[in-house]
Amino acid sequence: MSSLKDIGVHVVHVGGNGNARAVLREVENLLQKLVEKGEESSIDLSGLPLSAEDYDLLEETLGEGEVVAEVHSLGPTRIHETGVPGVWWVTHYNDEDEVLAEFIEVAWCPEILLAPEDDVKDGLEALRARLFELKQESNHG
Amino acid sequence: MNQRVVVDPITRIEGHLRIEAETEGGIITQASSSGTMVRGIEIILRGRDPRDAWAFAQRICGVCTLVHGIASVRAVENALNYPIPPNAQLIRNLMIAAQYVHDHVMHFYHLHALDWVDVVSALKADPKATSELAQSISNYSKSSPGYFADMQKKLKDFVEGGQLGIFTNGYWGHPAYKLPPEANLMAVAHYLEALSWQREVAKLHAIFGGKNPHPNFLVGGVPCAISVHPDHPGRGKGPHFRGGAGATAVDLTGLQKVKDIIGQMRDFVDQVYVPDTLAIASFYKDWTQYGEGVGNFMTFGDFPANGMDDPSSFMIPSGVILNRDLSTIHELDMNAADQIQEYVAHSWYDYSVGKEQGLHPYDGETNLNYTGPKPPYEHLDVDQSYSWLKSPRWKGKPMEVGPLARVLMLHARGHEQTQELVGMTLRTLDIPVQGLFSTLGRTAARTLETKIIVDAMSGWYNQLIANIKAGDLRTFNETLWEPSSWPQQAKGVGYMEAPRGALGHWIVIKDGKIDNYQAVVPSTWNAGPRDPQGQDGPYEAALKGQPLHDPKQPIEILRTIHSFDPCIACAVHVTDPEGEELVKVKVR
Amino acid sequence: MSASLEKGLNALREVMDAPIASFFSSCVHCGMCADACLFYTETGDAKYTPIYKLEPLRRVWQQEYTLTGRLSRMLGLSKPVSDADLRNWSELVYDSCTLCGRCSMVCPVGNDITYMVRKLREGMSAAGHAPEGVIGATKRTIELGSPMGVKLPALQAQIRGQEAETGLSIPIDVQGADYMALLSSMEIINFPEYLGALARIFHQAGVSWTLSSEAFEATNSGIQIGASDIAREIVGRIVTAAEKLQVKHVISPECGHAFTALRWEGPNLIGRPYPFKVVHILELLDELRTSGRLQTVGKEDAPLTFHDPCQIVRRGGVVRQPRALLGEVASDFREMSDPGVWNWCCGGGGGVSANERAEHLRLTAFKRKKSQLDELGVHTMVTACANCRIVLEEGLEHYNMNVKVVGLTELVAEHLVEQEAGK
Amino acid sequence: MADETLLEILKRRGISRRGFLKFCAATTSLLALPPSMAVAVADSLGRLKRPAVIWLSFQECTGCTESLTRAHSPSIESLIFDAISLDYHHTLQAASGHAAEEAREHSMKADWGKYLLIVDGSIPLKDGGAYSTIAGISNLQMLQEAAAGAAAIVAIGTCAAFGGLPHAQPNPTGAVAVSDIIKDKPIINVPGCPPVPAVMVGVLAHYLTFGSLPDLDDLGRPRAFYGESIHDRCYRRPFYDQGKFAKTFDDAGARDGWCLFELGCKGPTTHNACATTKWNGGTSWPVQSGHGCIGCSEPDFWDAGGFYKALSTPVDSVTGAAAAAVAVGAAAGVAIGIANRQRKAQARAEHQTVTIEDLEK
Amino acid sequence: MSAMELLLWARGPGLGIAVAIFLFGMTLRLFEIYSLGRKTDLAAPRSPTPGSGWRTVFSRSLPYQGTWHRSGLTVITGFVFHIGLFIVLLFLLPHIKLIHSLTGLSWPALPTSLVDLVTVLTLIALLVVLVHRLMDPVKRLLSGFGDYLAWAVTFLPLLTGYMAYHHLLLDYTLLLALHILSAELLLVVFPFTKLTHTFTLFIARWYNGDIAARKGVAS
Repeated sequence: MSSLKDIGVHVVHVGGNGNARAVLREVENLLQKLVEKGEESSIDLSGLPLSAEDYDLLEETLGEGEVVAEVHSLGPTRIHETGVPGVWWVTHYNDEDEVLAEFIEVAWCPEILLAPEDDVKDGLEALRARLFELKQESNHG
Repeated sequence: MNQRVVVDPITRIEGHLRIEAETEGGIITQASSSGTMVRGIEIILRGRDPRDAWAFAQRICGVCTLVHGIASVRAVENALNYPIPPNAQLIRNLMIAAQYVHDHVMHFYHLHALDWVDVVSALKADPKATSELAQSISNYSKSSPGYFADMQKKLKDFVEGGQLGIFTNGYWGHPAYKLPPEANLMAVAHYLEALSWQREVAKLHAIFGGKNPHPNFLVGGVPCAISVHPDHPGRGKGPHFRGGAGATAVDLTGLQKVKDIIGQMRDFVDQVYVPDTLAIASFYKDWTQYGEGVGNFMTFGDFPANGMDDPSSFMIPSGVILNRDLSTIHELDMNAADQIQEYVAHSWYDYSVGKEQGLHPYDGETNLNYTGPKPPYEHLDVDQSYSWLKSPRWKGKPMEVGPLARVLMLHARGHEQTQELVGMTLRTLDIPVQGLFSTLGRTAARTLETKIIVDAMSGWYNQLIANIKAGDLRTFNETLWEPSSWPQQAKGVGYMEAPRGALGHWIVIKDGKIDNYQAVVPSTWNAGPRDPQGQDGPYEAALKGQPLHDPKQPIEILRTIHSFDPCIACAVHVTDPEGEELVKVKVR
Repeated sequence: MSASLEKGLNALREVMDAPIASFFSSCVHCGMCADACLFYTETGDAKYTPIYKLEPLRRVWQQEYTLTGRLSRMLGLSKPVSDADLRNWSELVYDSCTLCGRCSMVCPVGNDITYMVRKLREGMSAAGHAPEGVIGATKRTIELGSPMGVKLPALQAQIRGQEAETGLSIPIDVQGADYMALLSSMEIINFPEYLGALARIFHQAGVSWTLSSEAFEATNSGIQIGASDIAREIVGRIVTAAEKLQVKHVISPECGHAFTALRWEGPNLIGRPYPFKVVHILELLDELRTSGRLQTVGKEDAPLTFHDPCQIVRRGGVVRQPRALLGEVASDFREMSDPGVWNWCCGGGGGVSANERAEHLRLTAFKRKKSQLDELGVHTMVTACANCRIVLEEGLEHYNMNVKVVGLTELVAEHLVEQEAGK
Repeated sequence: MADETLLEILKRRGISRRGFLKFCAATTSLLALPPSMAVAVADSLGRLKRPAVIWLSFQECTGCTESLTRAHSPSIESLIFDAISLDYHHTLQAASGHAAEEAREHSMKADWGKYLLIVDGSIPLKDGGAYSTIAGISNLQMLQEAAAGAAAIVAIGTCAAFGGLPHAQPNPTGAVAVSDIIKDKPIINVPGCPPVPAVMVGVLAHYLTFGSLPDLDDLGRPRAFYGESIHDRCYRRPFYDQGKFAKTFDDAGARDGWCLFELGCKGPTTHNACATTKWNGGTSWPVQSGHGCIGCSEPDFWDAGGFYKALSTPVDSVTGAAAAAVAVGAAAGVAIGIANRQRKAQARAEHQTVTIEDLEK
Repeated sequence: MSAMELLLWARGPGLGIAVAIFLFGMTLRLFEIYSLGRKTDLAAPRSPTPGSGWRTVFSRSLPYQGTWHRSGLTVITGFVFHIGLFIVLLFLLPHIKLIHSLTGLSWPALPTSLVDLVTVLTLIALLVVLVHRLMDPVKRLLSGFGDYLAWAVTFLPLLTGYMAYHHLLLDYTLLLALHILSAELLLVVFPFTKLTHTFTLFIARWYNGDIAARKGVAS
């Protein structure tokens, strides 16, 4: 209903509750830890009562970075680097595009982007098998 | 051969119900229905703030989670002459309607369907043929062979897992199951679809009532202030403000979500629920012969367009139909002392005026007096008191309430869409109009009224939006909120059409506190025990004359009982007239 | 219980009233009254805290006039006031309190502590715990007519002296005069020039006045000791004399507590309003000044200051007048710190000056006045109370201070126009 | 197949370890554990077996079951359900009567000592338990039998956890909580009327994930979900701090989302996760929809003095007591006043004129 | 007894008992005071008088300049804790709601964070007051059990209220219950200690002002 947008009723803006600042300070600490000790860490945003204004402030302050990625497994996971390199915004969705969990990850690279070692090993096996098949095919050919 | 059958517990209902039935030659000759759980909520309500009553009453049932809340606030409003703003009425209508749609669909798929659908048989279905079947009855998008193949694989994985969970010990393979494997597979798929669909549509209650089950209500309106903010549309960010960016849940995002949910409801009803009902019913036309009940039907009416004081504005009208006679509608007076009365001749209660006399709910009493056998027990003495339910009667007559009563009333009062839908159904299934007075007719009526109600929702929604656009944000009337503004004594009745039937709450308020509170719920009308005259309640009457193929697998009893959509705790015994127990179905 | 104790306690029961009950109900023990009391500020001894001086009275109130107090006394939880208690409190009630009223001004909850000390003295005196010196003065007043034992012949001698000095006749026992003047013994004995000053001023202003041979003494030791029965007798003498002479006004001399006794307590003591008005001499002088009947010439050039007598200023309401009069006769008037109603007492009011055992304490308390004067650095101090004047002079002498004390009335008289002309 | 672990189930369904990692991250978030616990969760979930679950319904309204079916985060929920075997559940199971009871008994026997027992509803003890029976068996007896073989018990909903509505004054049926009866088994209380679906799922997930009880508060509630009050996590809390309160349910304050304290919100004394997890897939929660918290996860919240009375206001009117007190005080005051006046009058009567002699004692 | 039960008792019977004892006591005290009566003053008042007792009722709220100098600590801490108590008691929303439900009167609340700050200042002031009472010879001489009791029952509601708001040490529900109970203790003790000054000081000031005003002095 496009007419919803035309509703001519004005209601005063609801204020944020200031949790964004606390999160930003925590991000600063974590980033310092990453720089100094190489320790990676993350903040679970769902445990905090963040208002829309808090989200605005978080996003405005952190800004947009250069990297955007999407992982497809059990529903999409969308990742973008914020304007602060090393600070990643990771949102897990389910198949119905509802947010499952949301994290700010402070890391060189978000963990979910790294290929798990076992998967890589499995992949290596699979690739070798494929190459073997190709070789067989070409031998037969 | 006479047999006494005990089925305990009856599952896939709300609560705990017990029925006693006698069979002769595979036919039920007498049945007794017993509620075996009581909490005494009416007793607990005494002396409390009437404004709090809705929350207590609402906990009578968590399935039809809204109805007692609505009936309760209406009772208080009726007693105090407390008008509510138009927006509140529209929001309540939307919430009640959403409850209907949600409840009826869940009842059909999750509580009732397993009486008709053989889950194990679905494993044998051909996904391609299932797809063809599905596409022949509906244009629902999820109908590809691949979709059904996936569903079948899921089911197969589950069964092969060795742990059947909730499907353990089902009556799979019983000859009463008549659907072909493809229809079974389609139904099982829709069983799962409905499970995730209902999650979505329950959100309508969450937006207006804060949560579901047990959304919040308010005497004098609705609690959800409308926070519409044109400059600040919701963005659906983060796990918290997914509902919108407004200050309350009823903001632009929330209202848009309501609209989407109404669409989702309508699509599912039109494309899945109605076609499935007709498709399944076409295999069970023999069930138009059983389960008729008492032949008297009653509605209280609901969905006001003009406030509860103007019954002529109700979408569902009120009235009483006696002996299947649709040509004469008897008017109903909720306040008349001689019309609605509750009897306790066979209930575990005492009346100060003696057990034989009926009491109008205003004068109603709740004095628990258990006289049944000490648990653990094998059976109840059905000649004495045998239930925690009372026996409500209208002018001394038992009444069936619920979807069938409503559809008949709408039909009798000349509601065009109803007449059209009933006609279409009878034609499609090729059954006579008498077929409505049956187990299958009751189940079909439920589907038809869901269609009627879901179609009406957009109207209320549009009106709500129009009001908001016109600047009317009122959702609550403050004038009579403070008990100091109330008369010293007041009484009122709050009634509604719950999905399961006519529901009334009678309240007597004295000095700002509840002096008496009586709820006469649909399942009491339908599942109540015999009255002092020995007249059966609707469940009892409906089971009479019905076949019972195998007393150990009483699927026929479940079909009829489930067609009423019971909302109590129940159990079933079948005894022979001599009281000799021939078959003990429940062995301990 | 001794008869005297019972008499004392009975007197306390008698004086108890709603103000006292409200005062004790309100006290929060904040101790701020201590800082207002020169006996505490100059000694630093906490027992001189004004509200503490009232303990016996408070206990009688609590034990006899409150439900909880009655109960706790019945249950033996509180002990009644004993003779020893009263004896112990005698020093606090008489020696270290001049009834100056300063504590009543600072109490944040508004307790009129002075009012209560005055009431407590009723019981103390009835129980026989008044100090000897004050008892003596009272005795002399009753028996001889004046606390210092001054009799009519002494007054007559002074009248003759002043008549010779001023060349004016001093009327005595003039029936129907407008004003009947009173004197205090101290004025008669130590400052007879006051009488001369009156004669000169009234002569110039044309005031019809007289003295009474039957009641010339204004001081009232009954008030100081706190015995209303005695105070009534003393006041009664003046009232009788004034009524006999049918005067319209009675002039209270500069003496402070005399003014309080006559002006504020008198009618309550005799139980009826007066048929005449009581005015303080300064009030009268100021009235003459404003009506132009008092003409002065020349001003004192030396810097001078004014010591506010408590009973005249803070407890008497004569605040504005002395300053107005000083403005006429002094060119360099300097206010002391805490002037007017906030003044510090000389240390000898309320019978303390007559109380020999309090002499040391009084002189210690005088350090307050000393520091005020040191701070100001003037060598002339005007005042308007004979008792203050004596106490101040003793104090100044004790501390070897070069400050001269002058009576305001005499100072005014010295600058009368007529006198200048006469010379 | 029953011994299959979750990781194996996932792999069989073609889900990568990345997916598993994501699942663990979401689970960690759901369990309200710090993100660093994800590794531990992954480790545990990787070894997870499917335990049997028996769900008993006593004096209840089925709201708890309904709530569970509303559990969102569906991929997690469906996996959890794939990961347990719900062998007995009145409202959902296909079989009735004898067949149903047989399923329960079979499951109990097969998994004796290992199954998880879930209970919703209170248990009436009065009159031999006649106020609620299933198959003629009292709830008490059925609970005791089922509890004997359970590894742990989850009391779902305030009725099972604390007695709930049936327990409310005057408690006509003598209803009690599970923990009032069962003393020798670990019990996790998951109160709420009904509990938040995500909390139910989260508690189950925790138990299934770690095979142990989560950290519980003194009321047996998992701290992860009940550790903080509604008030402390409420998005309207800043308005409380700013002193901005809705005065009625639809004034400007109510529309602006101001604090509902004045309208009786019990958020400050209620411990639950509504404010963070919200309801129905994060759609809303009571306070967001304008109604104050009624405190439904706290013991005896039904008797906590009325849903619309601000927490700081009296439960009962004190007007009567106040008027009586003033009257009695006045009467006592008049009495003591008369006594005082008499004492004073007597003192006056006994007055002996003080003479000079008296002064000298 | 659980914390919630304690809270309910405090909000229910406890409050009723406390309010009843308070009102009984205060009514009694006022009757006790006024029934003692006062003699009519026969001395002609100085005319015009500088105001009446009413003037003093208000003027005594501010100390004379000299008092500032001499009793500065007492004055400042006194002001801080009295104004603080006044603000906390009358301008915290939950308190306003309580007063509203008891009397029907209502007014706007102050921001909770401000009240919180005021509470801290008040607590500090009260602690200073206590230390001063223990150290200062005058106050120590004047102080008895009643003084320390009055201090404690004043301090406790503030402390428990502060702890409840900040969730210190104990569970909020329990703290809230303790807070209400401590306030009820205050009400119970009130009429029988010097706390009565809250009301009687108006009477006392009026009498003081009246006595002085008749003599022409603004006291």
